[in-house]
Amino acid sequence: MNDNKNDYAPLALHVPEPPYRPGDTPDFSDFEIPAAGEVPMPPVDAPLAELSYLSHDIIRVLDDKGKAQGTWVKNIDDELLDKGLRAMMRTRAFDDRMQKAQRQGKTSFYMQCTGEEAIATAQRMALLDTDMHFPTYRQQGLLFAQDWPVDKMMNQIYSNVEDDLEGLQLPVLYSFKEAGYFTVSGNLATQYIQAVGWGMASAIKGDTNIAAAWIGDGATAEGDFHAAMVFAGVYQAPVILNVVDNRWAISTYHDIAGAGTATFAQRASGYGLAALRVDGNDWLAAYAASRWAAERARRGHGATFIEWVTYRAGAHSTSDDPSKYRPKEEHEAWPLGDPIDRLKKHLIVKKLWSEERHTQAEAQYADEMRSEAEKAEANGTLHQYDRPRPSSKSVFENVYKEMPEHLRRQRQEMGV
Amino acid sequence: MNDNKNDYAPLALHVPEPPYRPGDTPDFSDFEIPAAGEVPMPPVDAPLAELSYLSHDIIRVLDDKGKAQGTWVKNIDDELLDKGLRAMMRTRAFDDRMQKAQRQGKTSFYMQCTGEEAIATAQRMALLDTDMHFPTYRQQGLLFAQDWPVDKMMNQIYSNVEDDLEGLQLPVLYSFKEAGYFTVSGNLATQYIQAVGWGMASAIKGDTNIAAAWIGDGATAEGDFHAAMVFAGVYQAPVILNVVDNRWAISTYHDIAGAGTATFAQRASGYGLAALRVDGNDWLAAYAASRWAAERARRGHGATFIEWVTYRAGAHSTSDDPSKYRPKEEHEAWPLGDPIDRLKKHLIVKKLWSEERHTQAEAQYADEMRSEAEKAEANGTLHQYDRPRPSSKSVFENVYKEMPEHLRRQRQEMGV
Amino acid sequence: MFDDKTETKTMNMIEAIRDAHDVMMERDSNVVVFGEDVGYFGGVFRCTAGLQEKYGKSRAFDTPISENGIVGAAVGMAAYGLRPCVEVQFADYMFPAYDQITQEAARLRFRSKGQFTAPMTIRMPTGGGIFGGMTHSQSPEALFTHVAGLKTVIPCTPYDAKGLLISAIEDDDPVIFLEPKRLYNGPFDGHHDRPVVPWSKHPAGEVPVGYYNIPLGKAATIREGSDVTVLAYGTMRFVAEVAAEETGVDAEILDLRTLLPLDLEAIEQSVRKTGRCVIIHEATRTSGFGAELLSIVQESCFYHLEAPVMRVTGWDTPYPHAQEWEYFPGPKRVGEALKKVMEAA
Amino acid sequence: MFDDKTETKTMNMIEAIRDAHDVMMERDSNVVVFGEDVGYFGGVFRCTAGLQEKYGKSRAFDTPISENGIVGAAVGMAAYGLRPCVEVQFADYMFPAYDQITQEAARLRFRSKGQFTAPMTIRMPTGGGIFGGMTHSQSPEALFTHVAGLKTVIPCTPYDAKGLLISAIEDDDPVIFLEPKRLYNGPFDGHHDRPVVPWSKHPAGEVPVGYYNIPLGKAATIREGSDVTVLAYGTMRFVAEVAAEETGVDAEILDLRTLLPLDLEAIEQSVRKTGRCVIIHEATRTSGFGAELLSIVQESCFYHLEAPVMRVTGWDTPYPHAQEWEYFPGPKRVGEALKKVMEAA
Ligand SMILES: Cc1ncc(C[n+]2csc(CCOP(=O)(O)OP(=O)(O)O)c2C)c(N)n1
Ligand SMILES: Cc1ncc(C[n+]2csc(CCOP(=O)(O)OP(=O)(O)O)c2C)c(N)n1
Ligand SMILES: [Mg+2]
Ligand SMILES: [Mg+2]
Repeated sequence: MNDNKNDYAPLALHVPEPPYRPGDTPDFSDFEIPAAGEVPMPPVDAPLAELSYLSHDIIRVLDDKGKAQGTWVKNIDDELLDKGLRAMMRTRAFDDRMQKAQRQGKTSFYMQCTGEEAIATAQRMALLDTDMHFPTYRQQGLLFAQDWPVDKMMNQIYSNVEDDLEGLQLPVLYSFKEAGYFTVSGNLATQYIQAVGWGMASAIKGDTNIAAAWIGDGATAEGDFHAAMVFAGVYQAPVILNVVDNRWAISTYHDIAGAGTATFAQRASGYGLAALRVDGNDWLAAYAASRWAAERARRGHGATFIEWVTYRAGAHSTSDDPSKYRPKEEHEAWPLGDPIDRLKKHLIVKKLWSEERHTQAEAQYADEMRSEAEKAEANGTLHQYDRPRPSSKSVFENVYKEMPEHLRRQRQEMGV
Repeated sequence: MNDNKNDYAPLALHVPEPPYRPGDTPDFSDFEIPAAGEVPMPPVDAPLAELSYLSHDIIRVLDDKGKAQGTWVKNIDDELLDKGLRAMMRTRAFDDRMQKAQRQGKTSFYMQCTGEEAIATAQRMALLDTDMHFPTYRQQGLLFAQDWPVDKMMNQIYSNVEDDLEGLQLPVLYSFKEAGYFTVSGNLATQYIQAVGWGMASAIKGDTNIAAAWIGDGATAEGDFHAAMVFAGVYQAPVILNVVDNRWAISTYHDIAGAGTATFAQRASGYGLAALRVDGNDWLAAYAASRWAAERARRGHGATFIEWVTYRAGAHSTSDDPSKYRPKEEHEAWPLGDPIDRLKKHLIVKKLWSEERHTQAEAQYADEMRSEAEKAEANGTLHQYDRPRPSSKSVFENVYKEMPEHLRRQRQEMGV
Repeated sequence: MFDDKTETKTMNMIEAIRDAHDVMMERDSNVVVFGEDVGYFGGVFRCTAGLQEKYGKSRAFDTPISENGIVGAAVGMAAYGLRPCVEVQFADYMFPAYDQITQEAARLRFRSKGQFTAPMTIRMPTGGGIFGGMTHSQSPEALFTHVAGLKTVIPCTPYDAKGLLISAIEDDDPVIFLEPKRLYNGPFDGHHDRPVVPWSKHPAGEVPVGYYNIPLGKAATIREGSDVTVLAYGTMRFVAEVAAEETGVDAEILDLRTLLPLDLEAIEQSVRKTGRCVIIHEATRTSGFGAELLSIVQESCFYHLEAPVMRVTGWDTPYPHAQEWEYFPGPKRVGEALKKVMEAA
Repeated sequence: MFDDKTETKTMNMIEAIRDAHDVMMERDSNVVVFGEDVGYFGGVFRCTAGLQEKYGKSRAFDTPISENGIVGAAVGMAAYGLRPCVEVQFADYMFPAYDQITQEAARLRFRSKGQFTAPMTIRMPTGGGIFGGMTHSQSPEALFTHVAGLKTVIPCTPYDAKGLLISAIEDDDPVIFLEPKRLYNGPFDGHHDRPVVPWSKHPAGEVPVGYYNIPLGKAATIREGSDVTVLAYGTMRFVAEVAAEETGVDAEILDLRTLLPLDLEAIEQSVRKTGRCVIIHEATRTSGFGAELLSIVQESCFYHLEAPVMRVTGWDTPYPHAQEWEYFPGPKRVGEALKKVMEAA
């Protein structure tokens, strides 16, 4: 303790800043991107020690010319590719329509997943119907990957009389058990550990179902994320732990969640998990990585963490205006491109698709969503008080399996 | 999705087990321990990328013969060594005495730190008086390293009229602000993030004070640990983040906290923190690593995480019987030895100490603690209802700075 | 409660709780048990001792020290179809799990319109009387009763503990199961200076072997009386009994057993009969569960009340260590309230 | 409230809150402000807009999405000597921080006998009325009032918000500062089908420039009356006003402003005068803060009561989305209660 305090300069708080703010010209030229195919695929039973390269390199399959490269994807059948592209396109068309509907005052709130369509659609197609996804509000792609009825989603968004959830829940916080789509929580991160519990249950029962947990970069700072990582590592739970790093959490840059000094995948390695970084705008990479992780889990080798490198192209939600905190051009400058464009190019290269068919399909899905929206709106929209609305009674139902006396009395007090 | 579910064998839950349970013969021969001096010391301003070897190797200084090896320790003056040994011996003598006092019914509860004395005593001596420690219940060594008055500790343990905390707090949950000893919480992990906040405050104010956070292996699973790691990494807070991995959390082996597949230091690397693993039973290593971390923080290079490799030699607390869940011989078999024995040997090798002086010192400290305990007991012990006791009034004080009306009324109701 | 032919065994509350686990794990392979130190060692209070050995590591196991992890994982398991019964080591340590309990488990059924449910039990030792200081003594029941979707149960005898825990595990909604730790080894009436009484000396220490249940939502009338209704639960039930005895006030004592859903009928009936009411609990007073009880009594029995309803509770301070008996609402304070409420108009 | 010479400015509640921050950051360099989206962007409700630009990144900054981290770090900073004023984005998201708030901040002074203290303010938007559904509408005040060591404040006008927030920041104990988000842009009386009224149309939208404070622990009498006392806070204060007007009941309306410590005197005085009392809040009924208010009124004014005290509250269910107005205790329900309490014996 012979230090002399006066030797030291005053400390200062380090507060990370994003590289670009409104007014700046974004430039991602120093962003390191491995060439497509450069990062090899290990066997699913490889020991953890042999997987560490996967936590900093980025797994990529589609190159700039639209060709699939490397060991991650071998024989993907054409039908799947077509399905993938259509799922992404329909997701985007749906988002566009619902965004408009919110602007028109037909509901309270909406959240798009623009730019992130590859991740959820590909993962859903790589998993089985008996698996369970624990999505955030930005994984609607899971539903389009299985052609889930659009009207069910729209009725929920409009909180109308046909909404399965009877208007009780905020728009986009869907619950579709049959679709393997867990009831979405408005509280960030809580479902990450629940997904691990679900996977543990499958192992306890000796089943072969796996769970997929979803979270954003920002929400990884929550305690439930940590709990999930610890439990998944300790019990080698059959789960896929997805982090969608779209670089923004509302107005907050991902460096405030710690992305500035280590990758999320590196963090995951410290929990004894297999951890991949994947180009989230590359549908083939997304599919291949999800397949690998699913196979690894289902074969009893434990949990895989996947960091999806992507960018939130749109606003956080209809309540948000990103031009207030990031350059409008940032998305354009972002080097991993658009997931739909990239898969489209691949399909064109493979002669399975064309610009014309694409334009046609865009129009078709826009039409579909318009007419679906009209049908759903015929069931009512949120603020229409002169139309039949979801029942008031339902507020008292499902609080418990059986309604206790005090709720019965309150329902009476409400007069329904 | 063309997988056939029947291809897969039923999953099973993996529940880690400690290598040895009561009845087994513990054998740590495959426990890898680098030779003393083998792991080199980097400069405090080395980039993180150059520190990764420190998160799996174990920093050790004292070799089997009692010699100091390697680059971590150069000129430690003899006086410090002597002080370190005496601090450890007094810590142990105190623990012995208080353990007995609890057995004699003089208080409700006690917790020893046997086998872990090097860590806290060395770190306290490596830091400045103006720094703040956020200890758990097992860092009493911090107080002995600064010759903190023993009667203050004993009076707290006895909850008697001289207790600074007026009997309000559980034994060993001391609060000694003057000693840089933060009020200990009974809730695990909560203080880890508080320490980071304290360090951030120092940086915000442009001071040069640093904080030391303390936690056990088991408690690292709590959400507050994660929050602390994220905040420390993001804001490069001037803190030392200590994890005392004594291999047990009550009856639970550290593999249940995730120690089985990655080290805690590796986990810390994933948060963008400098992370060391240190032989916690090697006083010189403990001192050197703490100095390095303190210097790094105070020079503005951010937080350092230290994983202390050690073993909880005693019971978890006076409420615990470890023979129920681990072999009695496990501590003996544990390869890193006893911290007091090891520093003693070093001092003897350096001709600064002898077996005789050691025996003498042991007797002296046992005497000291006996007579201090007698003096403290003269102030009363917990269950003596026929003696003056801490005031009942104090229950209503310090709930708020000023007593609000409802508490004033309640105090009246109590009749004091 | 059970007829003469029922085979019984003398148990303390710990044994009764362990037995409830055993019965349910035997009957239903979906019942799984976990928590800190719960597996190999069988829990710091030994309430799960022997279960891992009997049912294997995948049905009874140790967890990381992460209360939010324990509850969060249980929610996921319950959604899968299991019936987790988890332990939080002390009620004081449930706070990190409070989000998972109140925002997740409690609302899973509601927000999914019954698609996903959380049939799970969260056990936790509660209350003071053991010199546990502020971090091993709290009574957080009101923090659960404020939350729609939870049921909150608090037994005070081995017999009730087993029957209620079985019901809790069988219940299809999340149940908070509070175990008054001072009662684990024997009934305790607050006379800390008298010899400890074991459960073997109390009739409710005779516990039926095998399966039985006590329905949630039903209070027990511990003592009939005509002067005043005492609403109590947990340790306070025994304090109420001894206070009635010592003061000679002819109190009707209700042990509520389930705080939510509450046995409104039993409360209303009794207060309408006696016209007076004393409510006792160990938790801090302000916004304690006593406030709700008082409100219910006032709302539904106003015209029957002959005196103000009184609350005897812990003080609005953290739970102190050395001053445990000044904090704990013992027979003296309860007795005074009984007398005072009888004196009133 | 302030004399004619005081310079004022028209502000909505957001601006008033921002201004309180500004005044305090200017006066005291120990005041620091942080939370999710609080720094560069200035908060999702804009309550901290411009502060980072004015006071720099080390005094107003963004944090990771970790409510326990935000509050835990604030506790450490407060112990160091700073006065953190932190934002939890919605009261619904305070649950992960509930441990740090109730077990740490609230008890730091007590458990260290005043060696360490936690002078900090935790702001959070509360309440419904904005179609936020169950995760953006909750009113958790009772979860704070049950905890010894916390103060709980809830303003309902720009004028009060600024004065109370300044007092909260200056207070040496941890203060929970609940901001009824439906009132940010204007007073709201529950008539959702009528045009929105801005604060510029309300006298309390005139806010003094610079420093002033409103002491914690003092209720405001919004309307004097002789028939019945209405205890309200937050949005409900405006509902009470319109309900009194519409029913013609001569209600005395108290805006409690601080829930803990409570203005016992004001409550007791008013109820003793009127002999009747209606309590209203948006939170779920069971174990809501209304239960405590009812209990206090009953305990201290029993012999003055001419009718049962009534509670009008949110239902004991999660807060629904589409059924917002069936849940929200609007003027109709409050008016009915006023009439009913007047009809009673
Ligand atoms: C516990 C909790 N805290 C705060 C919020 C408010 N909130 C909603 S979304 C969001 C940002 C999340 O960002 P990220 O995790 O990166 O996901 P993304 O929106 O980018 O998909 C915040 C702070 C919340 N919903 N829950
Ligand atoms: C939040 C919380 N959960 C549980 C406990 C009960 N508890 C006290 S000490 C302990 C074990 C801690 O083990 P570890 O962190 O390894 O520290 P060690 O005792 O080994 O020093 C537990 C579970 C607690 N005090 N706080
Ligand atoms: Mg994001
Ligand atoms: Mg340990």
